Amino acid sequence: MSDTSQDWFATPDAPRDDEILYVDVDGYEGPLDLLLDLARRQKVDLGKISVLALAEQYLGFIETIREKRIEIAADYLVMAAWLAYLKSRLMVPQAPSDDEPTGEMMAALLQFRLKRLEAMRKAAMQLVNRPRLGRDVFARGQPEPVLVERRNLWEASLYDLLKAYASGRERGIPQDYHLFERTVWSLQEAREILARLIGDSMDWVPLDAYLDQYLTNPEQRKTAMASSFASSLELARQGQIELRQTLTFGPLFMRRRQGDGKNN
Amino acid sequence: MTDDPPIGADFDEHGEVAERNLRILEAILFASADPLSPAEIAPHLGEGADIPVLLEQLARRYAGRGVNLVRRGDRWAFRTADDLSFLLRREEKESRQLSRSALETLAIIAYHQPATRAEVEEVRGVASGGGTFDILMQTGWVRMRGRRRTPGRPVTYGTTEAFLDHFGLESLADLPGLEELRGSGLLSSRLPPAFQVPLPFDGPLRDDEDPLDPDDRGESDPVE
Amino acid sequence: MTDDPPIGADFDEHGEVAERNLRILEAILFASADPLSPAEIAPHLGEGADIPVLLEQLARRYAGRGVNLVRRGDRWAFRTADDLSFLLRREEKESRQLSRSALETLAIIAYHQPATRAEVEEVRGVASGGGTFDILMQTGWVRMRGRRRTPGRPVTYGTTEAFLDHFGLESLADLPGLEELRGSGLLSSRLPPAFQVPLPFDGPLRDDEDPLDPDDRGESDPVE
Repeated sequence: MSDTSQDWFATPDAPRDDEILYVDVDGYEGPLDLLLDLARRQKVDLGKISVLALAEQYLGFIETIREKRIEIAADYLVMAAWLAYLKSRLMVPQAPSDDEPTGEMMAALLQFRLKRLEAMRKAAMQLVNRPRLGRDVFARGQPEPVLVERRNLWEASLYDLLKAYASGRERGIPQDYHLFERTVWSLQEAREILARLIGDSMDWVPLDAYLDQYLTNPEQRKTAMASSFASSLELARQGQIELRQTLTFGPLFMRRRQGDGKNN
Repeated sequence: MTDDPPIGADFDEHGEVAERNLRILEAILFASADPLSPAEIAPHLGEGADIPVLLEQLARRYAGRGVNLVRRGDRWAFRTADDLSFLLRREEKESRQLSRSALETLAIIAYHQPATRAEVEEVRGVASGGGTFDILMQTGWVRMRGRRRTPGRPVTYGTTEAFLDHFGLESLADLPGLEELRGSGLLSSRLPPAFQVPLPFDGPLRDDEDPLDPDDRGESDPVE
Repeated sequence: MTDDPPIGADFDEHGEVAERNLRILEAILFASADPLSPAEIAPHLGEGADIPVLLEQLARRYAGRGVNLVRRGDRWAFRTADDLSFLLRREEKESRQLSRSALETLAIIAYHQPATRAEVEEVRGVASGGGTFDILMQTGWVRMRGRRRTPGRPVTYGTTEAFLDHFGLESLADLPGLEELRGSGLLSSRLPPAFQVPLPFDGPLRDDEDPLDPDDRGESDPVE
């Protein structure tokens, strides 16, 4: 509890090697889960964590994984790209004309997402510990066949119907079909990954420049760039995001389109 | 009857314990799948609880109510009061589950409509018994739409308003598409690229569909 | 039949009718393992019976007993009392035990509903295996509600009445910690919570879940 005075600009403690080595990526459900665990190790309120230290630790961890040449899911790499950008925003003073997001805003966004995830975990635990039917609380053990008007004599749920359809269709797929091992990011995947990354960011993020750093395998870099770019065009066409490029071959900025969606 | 059954007499120095035991007894008998004997009840109650007395007391409380505590041999259970037995369901009103093949046929008709029987069988990869279509017509969820203008003039099937109503759909367009079936795990993600889920259509007759004659009972169907 | 419901005093001139209705209500609810809606109960009661009032009255009679009448969404059911769970507790069935990620997904759907898969994934920061949604729908606690009126028209998910029943909630407003979460802005999907923080909602389709136009049967995903 000694480091409650840390703010986002505090010099991060160098992540201790032993700490990092204990972290096993297989044990985490995605980059946010990993970040939350790292944040918990700072042993302070999530509102008071050092985001810079957190970003350093995460990037250090990804570095370790990459040195060991362990395959790591795209989600972790995209988060690394975003954190690298966050780190640069936190460390470089803001030019007045700059309309990229401030480091503070990005740090606040990250804290918000960590708090929200933690709150949902807590809620899940509270839910599961409620007095539950069939475990703590019971219905009549010998229901009697009282005449109750149901809407239909035939019982089937929408889920039953969809399940029947899906399994029926899958049965029709020839057994000898082999899916080739996919080393590409499909457009759908790239789109979903981008949506998770910039989902609630209202500010310009230069994704490609930072993504580039974390995709070391040239093949993967190409497919990730191509798919991300094509997907970003598609998202822009659908009105979900905006794109901006200030100079030729300059970084491509993207952000969620203002006022889209939910209020529409 | 009053809101508070005549328990006043129970509140002697042991009243609170007795009341607590009555609550437990009530809950256990309610939740049990079988009638219970005093010996089966005993482990749940405090030491020295007089179970026969508690049972009699609980039975008195429920006397005259919609549900009674009744004795069957040396076991006890809650039962609907005899004079309300008219509420009990008659045999023929039993609700029924659709068979697996009927459910699958229904789902294929829903997604692929308008679809002929041969088309459904092609998707399923197995012949549907005629009975399956009969049952689906009985449910009121499937209707004959018309006849396909192809050799043999097969009947085309589609879903009804009652189908949408039962499954809580605003329209057929609410049936999830390929991506959603996949996203929700109903379809595996390892599917051939050509795999498609059709867009169901329940509008008016299509160009290749003729209307049914009013007396057309779909006679191509081998089963009446 | 009476217009005024002076049921509070059971022994006035209308007391007998009310008492009979209460007995029938008690019998029907006691007999059913699943919660029942007023509409399902109505046919068994006399014409003009004030079912909400009768339900409240019956609930009061059973308050504090070993078995309580509880509300679950729009339906009502008898359930053993919460505080007796330490005596009645049974081991959870294997099939009912959810993985951590399924439980987390369930909570996110419950607190953020209606929620799309992408929104759940954004909160979790990771792609959900399709199996998670499949499992949650199998439990009967999660259902597909409709489609969101945004590009891509994604399916929206929400919880069911079986969810309320299983977790002992009268309504979504009873979700643990809901007020606190709402107050801290953690139920909004944006930062900062500029507009009204949404509450979880399991009612009929919302404005942004508009049913499709009749001629819009667009597959969800233009990118394929």
